[in-house]
Amino acid sequence: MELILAKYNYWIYVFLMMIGFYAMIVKNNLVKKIIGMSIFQTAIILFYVSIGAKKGATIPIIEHHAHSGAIDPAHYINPLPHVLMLTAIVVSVSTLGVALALILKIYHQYGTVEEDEILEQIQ
Amino acid sequence: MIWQFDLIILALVVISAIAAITIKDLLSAGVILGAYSFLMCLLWTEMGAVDVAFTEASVGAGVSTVFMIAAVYKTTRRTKD
Amino acid sequence: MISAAQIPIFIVIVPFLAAFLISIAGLFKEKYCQPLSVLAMSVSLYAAVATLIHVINHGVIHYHLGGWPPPIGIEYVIDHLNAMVLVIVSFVGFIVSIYSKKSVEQELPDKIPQFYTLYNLLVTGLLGITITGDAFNLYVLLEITALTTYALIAVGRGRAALSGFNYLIMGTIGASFYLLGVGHLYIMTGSLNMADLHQLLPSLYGSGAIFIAFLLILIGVWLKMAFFPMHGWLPNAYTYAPSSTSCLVAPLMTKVSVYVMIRIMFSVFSPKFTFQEFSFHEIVVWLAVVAIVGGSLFALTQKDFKKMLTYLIIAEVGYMVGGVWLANHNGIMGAVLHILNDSMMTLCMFLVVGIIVYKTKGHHFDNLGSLYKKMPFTMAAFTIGALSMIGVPPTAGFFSKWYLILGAIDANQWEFLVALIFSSLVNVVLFFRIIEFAYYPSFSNQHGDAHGSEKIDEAPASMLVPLLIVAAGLLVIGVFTGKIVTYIIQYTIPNGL
Amino acid sequence: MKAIGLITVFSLGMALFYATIDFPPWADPQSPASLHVSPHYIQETMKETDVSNVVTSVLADYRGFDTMFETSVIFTAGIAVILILRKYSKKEDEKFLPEVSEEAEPDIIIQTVTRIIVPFIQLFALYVIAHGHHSPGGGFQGGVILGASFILLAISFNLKAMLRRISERKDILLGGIGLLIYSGIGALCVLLGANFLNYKVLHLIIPEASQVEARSYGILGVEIGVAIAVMAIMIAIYANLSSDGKYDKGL
Repeated sequence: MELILAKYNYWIYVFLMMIGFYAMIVKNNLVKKIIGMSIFQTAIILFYVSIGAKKGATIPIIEHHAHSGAIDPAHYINPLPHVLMLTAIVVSVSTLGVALALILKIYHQYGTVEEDEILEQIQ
Repeated sequence: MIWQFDLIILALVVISAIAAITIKDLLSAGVILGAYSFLMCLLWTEMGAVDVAFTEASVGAGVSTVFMIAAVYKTTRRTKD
Repeated sequence: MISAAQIPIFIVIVPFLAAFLISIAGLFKEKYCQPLSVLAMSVSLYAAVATLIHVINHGVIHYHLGGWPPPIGIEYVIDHLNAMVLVIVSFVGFIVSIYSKKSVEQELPDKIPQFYTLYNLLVTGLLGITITGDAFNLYVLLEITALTTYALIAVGRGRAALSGFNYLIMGTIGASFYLLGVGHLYIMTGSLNMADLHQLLPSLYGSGAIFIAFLLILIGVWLKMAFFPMHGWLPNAYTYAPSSTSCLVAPLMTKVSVYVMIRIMFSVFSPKFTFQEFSFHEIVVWLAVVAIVGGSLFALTQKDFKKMLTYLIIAEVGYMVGGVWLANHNGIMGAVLHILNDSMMTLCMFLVVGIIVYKTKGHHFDNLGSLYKKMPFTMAAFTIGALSMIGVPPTAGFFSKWYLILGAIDANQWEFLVALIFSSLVNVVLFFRIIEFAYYPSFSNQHGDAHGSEKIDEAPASMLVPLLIVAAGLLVIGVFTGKIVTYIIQYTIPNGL
Repeated sequence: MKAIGLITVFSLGMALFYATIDFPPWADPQSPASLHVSPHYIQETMKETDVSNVVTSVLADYRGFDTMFETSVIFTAGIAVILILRKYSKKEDEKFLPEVSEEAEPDIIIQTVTRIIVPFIQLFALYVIAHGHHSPGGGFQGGVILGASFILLAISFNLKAMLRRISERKDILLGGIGLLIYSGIGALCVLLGANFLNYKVLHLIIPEASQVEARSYGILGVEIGVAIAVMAIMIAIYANLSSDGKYDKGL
């Protein structure tokens, strides 16, 4: 029980990642692969944000009355994973944009976004 | 942090992820992906990652969904899986 | 005003700034794009060579971005290994930026500014991956190189868009695995700086999470370099890409990934962890053997010159990965030397393909007919490259293969030795077959107007001169291998091996 | 194929699950990640950069180099989409046309509401950019919201209406300028004799600013650069995706 309470957040990320990864490698439709990719990347972001979480702490914005005097790090959530994940979100939207552009190009070339139908046309 | 709230959002996140990859209509899948992103954003706000949540709300739930729908409009909604 | 300590930053920043200037310049005058690109690459090459000389004379350079000391900020760490890779990357970038002018004008006439913008960003990304000392910074740069490569490949002809898409899926999986591995390291140690991780990790060896982290990062990097079970995306992607793209991507992408693998194995983790705690190195060598043999056999079955070369790239990746995982001095020296030699050989080969495509509009074996008569200089360079790929002594390819063979003997991994010799024999068959095709007129126009087409019809100077420089470079590297090993390569062997 | 895929997925899941056993408990204040590097950021941000939002100060200053490349990832994506999709000549027709092509009637309610709401969205975006030092937000979020306001215009009127306000050339120019602002501030620091992106030397050229305030101004400068670039690229990607790179009427 202790273990479940301490770790269930991590397990959810593992499960979401499996869903996304499954869609990326098994699905036949190219748009579905992209959706899987988004889920996969979001799951990784969830993992990082979970690293930063801290019990009994508040959001990482220093309060005004705390300017003078020492600041207790245990009082604020770890900001570093948040910074890293801003980058990851931006990367995921960029990848999504390029992937959709490729899908448009593939559709104009073959008239379908199903991978097996495209491969049939090539042969 | 309220654990009941946490559990409900986690369950909804998993449900919307599964729905997004199983539904047989790409337009709906895109919209559900937007909902998934927005639920994620709630989850992160709840974990105290306000900046990440803000970015996800504007980028993941907003602009990405628009891109996805624009692309589906320009191709096809049909899918076999 | 700018002190010598600032030189390392120019290697990365000059192509980076040039990318935006090119995109703006492209709105007004398209003809400035290519010269700007050449200019940026030459500055970058100059800075890289200056850095290499500094490293040889004075040892490792640390450069703190933003003035913050690590692990708080991001730092650049330049030692012998990455100083050498920096020179290789900027040299290839410089050569291809000159070479690409005619080829881009022919293949992408209305997208020249966009091509050169992405070209500069791609070189920036590769240089940044090489120079950085921060595990997360490496991920961001990995994504820049990945996104530029997808786009540059997908604008090719035929199946290019689909191959680009497959590459996108595989590349994203690879990068995500890398990010996930770094996340595991971060949750266990709290640091992202490579040197800091190297200090913190030994107390955690034996933990399952660290083991999984290592595995995830390795698989991510292997996906990026198309190591054996994960090589499926590479041949089509490189074959259908525009020639200038493949000239830049084929020599660099896999080699930089091999560099990243070496960096992760020895600078983030340690040789002790990699070869004793992990204890999979014999399996990895076997995978490399399969990669070499399989790549060579698939190359034999191809009827397309460019596609044949892409399968040889897979075999060459097997050389380098196998060499590193042999876990002894000669193996690692051979692998590092092969990063240098193979990038030059692959560059030479793809430059030749680019010229053939420019002149004959195709890269099938049928397009090779009587090329020795039509383009004597190109084919002379091709012959040097082919001899080097086979591993004939005065050329560069021989020496790295020699070290790899010594390493295989030291490690008692005879299967790797057999694979190396087998692959050399296959290369002999492959390249002599091509020389034969190129010596005689092709079958299709043997009876027709064969006589009219046998005049000398050489490629333009902007394509030929870079090719001849590279071919000469292969010989020069071969002659000066001893010097390169004493001044650079022997310092790249990790402590504690 | 499906079986291999499932096996891969499950082995990945098992490996990751195995790794979680060694993790510190969720939200543990004593985990290594909370003790090693991050306390420095929390304790020193006010003293060293005068920015109370720690995420902003780490994003734009301590790890500002990451952020510069992150912005260029977006720029790369924008140029990549243009390279892949943009068609400059009218002659190349597609073999396959989109399946949904019926044209919707312009709706007066939507258009009026859009007219009213767009200025407020843009005002809010500017607030998000400028107030990133003290509250959640910053260049990225603000830039995306600015871009979204233009995309809203394009959706509720048509692409032409948006292009009248911000043309293709202007858009690409803005994208380049945004990133040049960022990397230019970094290069300026080198010219003033410090390391790249070390904003504290900017006090030499900003009147009446201490070194700490110079860092704060430097952060504001790069956030503005990021916002301009992100806005321009979001518009460019949308315009290309929604019109197949033809820049005609759009969706």
